[in-house]
Amino acid sequence: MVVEVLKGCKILRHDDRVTVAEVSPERAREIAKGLFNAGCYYSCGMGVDERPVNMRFAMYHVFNCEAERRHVILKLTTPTNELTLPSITPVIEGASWSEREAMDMLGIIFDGHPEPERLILPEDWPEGVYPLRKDFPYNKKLPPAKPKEGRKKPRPDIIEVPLGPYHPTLHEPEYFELYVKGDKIVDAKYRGFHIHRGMEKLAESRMTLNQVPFLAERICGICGCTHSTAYCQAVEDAAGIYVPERARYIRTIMLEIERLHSHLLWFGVACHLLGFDSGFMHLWRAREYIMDIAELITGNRKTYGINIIGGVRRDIPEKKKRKVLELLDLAEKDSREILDNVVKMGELKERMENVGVLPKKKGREIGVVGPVARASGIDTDVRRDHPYAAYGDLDFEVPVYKGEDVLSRFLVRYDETFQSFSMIKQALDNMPEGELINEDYEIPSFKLGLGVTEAPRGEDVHLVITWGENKVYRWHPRASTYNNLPAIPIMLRGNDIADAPIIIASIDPCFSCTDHVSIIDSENGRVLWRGSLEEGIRRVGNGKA
Amino acid sequence: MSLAGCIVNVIFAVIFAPLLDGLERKIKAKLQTRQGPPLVQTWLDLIKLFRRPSTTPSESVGWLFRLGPPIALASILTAFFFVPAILPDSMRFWGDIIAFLYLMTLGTVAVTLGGFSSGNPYAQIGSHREISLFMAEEFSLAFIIAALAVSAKSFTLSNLFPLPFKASSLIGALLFVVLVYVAGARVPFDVAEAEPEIVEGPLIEYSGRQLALLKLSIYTKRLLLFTVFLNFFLRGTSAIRATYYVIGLIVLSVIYSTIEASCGRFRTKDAVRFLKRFSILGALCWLLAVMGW
Amino acid sequence: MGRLKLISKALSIGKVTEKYPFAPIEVPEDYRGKPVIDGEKCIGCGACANACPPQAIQVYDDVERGVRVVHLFLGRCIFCARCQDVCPVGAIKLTKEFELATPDHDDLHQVVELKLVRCSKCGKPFDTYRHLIQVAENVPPWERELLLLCPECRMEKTSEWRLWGCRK
Amino acid sequence: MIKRSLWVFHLNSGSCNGCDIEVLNMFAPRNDVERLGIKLVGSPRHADAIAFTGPITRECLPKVIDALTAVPDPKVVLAIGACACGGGIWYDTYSVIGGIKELYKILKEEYNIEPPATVFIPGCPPKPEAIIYGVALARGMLQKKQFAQVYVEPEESLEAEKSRLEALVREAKGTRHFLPKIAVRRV
Repeated sequence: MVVEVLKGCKILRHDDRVTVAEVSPERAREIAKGLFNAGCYYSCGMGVDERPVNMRFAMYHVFNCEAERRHVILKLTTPTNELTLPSITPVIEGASWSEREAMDMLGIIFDGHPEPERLILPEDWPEGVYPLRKDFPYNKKLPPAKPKEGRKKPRPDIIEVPLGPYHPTLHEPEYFELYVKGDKIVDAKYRGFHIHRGMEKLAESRMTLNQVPFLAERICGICGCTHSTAYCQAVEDAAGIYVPERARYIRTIMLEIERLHSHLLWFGVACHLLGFDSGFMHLWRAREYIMDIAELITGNRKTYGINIIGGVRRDIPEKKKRKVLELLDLAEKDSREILDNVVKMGELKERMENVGVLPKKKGREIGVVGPVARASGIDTDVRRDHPYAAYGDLDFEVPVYKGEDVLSRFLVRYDETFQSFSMIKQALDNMPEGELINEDYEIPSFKLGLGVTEAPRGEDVHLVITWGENKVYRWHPRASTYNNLPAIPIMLRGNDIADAPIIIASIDPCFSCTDHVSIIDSENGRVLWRGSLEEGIRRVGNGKA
Repeated sequence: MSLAGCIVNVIFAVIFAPLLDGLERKIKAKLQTRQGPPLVQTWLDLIKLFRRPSTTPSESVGWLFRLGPPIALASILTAFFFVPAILPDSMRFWGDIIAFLYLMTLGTVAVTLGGFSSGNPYAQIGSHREISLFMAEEFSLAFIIAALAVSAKSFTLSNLFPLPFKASSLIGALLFVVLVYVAGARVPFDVAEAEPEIVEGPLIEYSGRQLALLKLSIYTKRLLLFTVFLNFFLRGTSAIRATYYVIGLIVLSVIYSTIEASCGRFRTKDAVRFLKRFSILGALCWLLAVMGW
Repeated sequence: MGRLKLISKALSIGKVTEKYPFAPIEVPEDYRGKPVIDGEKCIGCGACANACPPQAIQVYDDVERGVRVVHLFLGRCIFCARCQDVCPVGAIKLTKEFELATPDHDDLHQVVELKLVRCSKCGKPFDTYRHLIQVAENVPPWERELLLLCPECRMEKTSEWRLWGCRK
Repeated sequence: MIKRSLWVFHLNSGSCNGCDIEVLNMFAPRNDVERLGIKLVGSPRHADAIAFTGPITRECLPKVIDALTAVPDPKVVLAIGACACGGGIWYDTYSVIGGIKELYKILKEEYNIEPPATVFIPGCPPKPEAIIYGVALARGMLQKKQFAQVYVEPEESLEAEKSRLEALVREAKGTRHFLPKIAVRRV
């Protein structure tokens, strides 16, 4: 199927996991559409400054083809001394952010992009400076420039809320704009990336190959281990490094432990957002066992630091294994009891049912991943479709619900939690003896590698281009929230705005609180509210503003 | 009726209300398998707040903003002059239940005015929620008070206490329990101060001493509502009455905080809808009272 | 009724709160706590600085004073234990200590200063005594001759040898 | 003043969430810092202390300064984690200003604000207990255990090393010599 679509393109690599094809810009849209129709969804895109190698910029589009259990990477290169590439966003909605990111960071111009606005860089970043180009030093601190005019015109009838993007629950700074009509949401827009820390640049300049796993781990404090695994897998893929069996089992165990801690955390936060604080406390008590396991195995409660290229750094000896199993049983019993009881509480269930609906077809177009996709009836799971680590040897089920609403997302996570418990037990029981790490490898120069993992929030994709001298040339991590966030406007549309917080939380965004929005009347474009979501809801909902 | 007794009541309220809050925090902690703060923690918080500087935000209407907290606390404390608390003394006059209702309203209005004048949108939203909730709640309160007044044939609180054993007055008292819960801004109904949503609403811009006064007014308001309810049933000599009173307060706060710890928060819409339905019950109760049952 | 079961569950569990600041807590065997450089053992090779992802350990030469400074800034340390992995002499260890808080920023620094050997040819300080001893002990005796030369002089010397194909 | 009651405002200036979760974890049943009179408040006006997590990113800087100045003086800043203490793993990238020291420098130079009392709590992320220890330190409940360590190589060991090195080199004299083998050794 895929090969037929790619007919006439230069195939750079074709094995049982990945197909890389160089596509001429004119055929880009046609082939992208073809791939989508063949059942592949858009996974991520990476812009690369390849001028030191061939005087061009390149854009890599990654498609996930579950039916054939492979990833297809389309490579588009700009003509020499030009910056223009055709945008594939008009045919594939999911590519929008990736292309905007490449515009921001590299200055590639995408022809025909419907929304060519700044996505990542701060407002006061000067125009025409592109941090990911190779001639930009990673530690250059630029003086603030005047924000571009015309983005936000202050008007006397606009209510501005001067409070910063901070909020008492779990908080990461972020910003939403909701367009409402009455108290129904018509559209929403996201402006985030407040915590852009420049780590892609950092990885390719200051860091060495084996330091990056620790950087990757700090992309997110909740799902760090899956990022570092994905990075290691990408390098191992590029360099063809064999990873010892035991190391792969230990990676699997850590990934599942991370999923448990993340899901239990999410259940707690969901309870908190629904106003049920006791549920939050109970769930976080159960979660404490998982944190203990992580601390026991890796020496730290979070940021496990267990992955390194070629294997893992710490073993799980028999003594620890027994202790882990003991703690797991306690955690499983405790969390099952709590969650069963929480699900029985009528008012909580009522607030989740038929709320935040994401239709299956739309989800496919955007390329949503993880529990969000599975709650919309999309049967996808990297662990099953593209087995990595030791997942190929384990016996597990992928829960799929057809409710398409917040409750389904809750239930998907509920099922996954208990699948994880069983997977950890299986992995611990079947763990083979042997080496932990393979250090006998050579890193090739300028070779593309792809690492994919299933994070608690969905598929994480890491693309790495290696460079000799113990360096990476380009590293592009794509977190799962990145693919899920564009689905929020669709989930919000047509809903009562009072349900917005739980809808936004339902994708388990890496920022876990759901606040700071602008509510804009769709008819005259007036900003009615800017500030915390809930008040906006009350205010607009009560016809006050 | 002695002024000294009333003053003792007021002092008791000021001292005991934060302790009761401490007890509730402890019980909630118990239900969440935590150790919880010491009983006197609320007092320690208040003392600290009294020592902290108060700031007036630059965009606020200064005098209105500063006036809010003292009025809120003073109005609640004044109400303790009419309502017997630990001692059965009160300044009774004809229609003091009306004065009591006005004082309750005045407290809420002072808080919301302070919130509106602070210039902070969070506070304005909180105040707005508070007002809409208060309106809904006032409606049912009016029915219940009317029912009680009709069944006791008096507007004087001291004639209402203790309640006569009649169907209407008992139902009225039961409905009053629910209202006490709502007016005490407890979890399903704490939309105005919802910490995770709007950062304590009207209180957001207050700091230091002003915040302490507002907090104290909230605690004393809860105590006041408890006191009114308990007075419907308290009988006997001063000593027995005082013992039952304190035990009653503790039992009520244990029950209320248990409910509070096992509920999710309403949306304002839901809360108002609940109160609307509830006021129908109030009206029925009033009809019962009019019919003389 | 889920909520009633939760209440009874909470009551049956009691409290799970630790007494921590008033009673010490147990940390697991392999806990990654405060890294400590053993000045007695450190040879100043700089392997830790090469491996440290956040550059919390930096190794630099103070040529004027003739010392090599191994500088660990705990404030930036991410406790990954890479330094412990790569240290050839086991001078840096992650302890179980986690109570690192301090009101004074200066408390977060650990400094080891090691004297530098001067090049026997040009007189420039270039490596620590300890590192050279470590190298000398681990190579066969006939490779030790150039040890006392700084890298530049060493390069010069080897190229001379190569040119002449012999030692002299 | 903050001995028995401490209200904390949590300020995230670009953290990876690790420290944020550990801050929240302090309030969870295991550590329950409410028993120490610590409470998380949502408004900076109510706070006595700021729990500061994350490096200060370029985009967040003005917002961080707004929130920091909204807390009434005197206040305590708890710099939690490697990022807040020293800028963390990304301390020198183009979009990160640095840790809290750099923030104080900007406050001093551009706004003329004296930096508040600060407790540094290193860790990545610090254990909840480590944060509790930091809080206890800020309140003067405990003594600090962390001190700067400086080791300067003593003269006597230097002498010994000198002679040892010379002995080793002397040993080499007169041994058979081959051209040094060229081998790539991986560190």
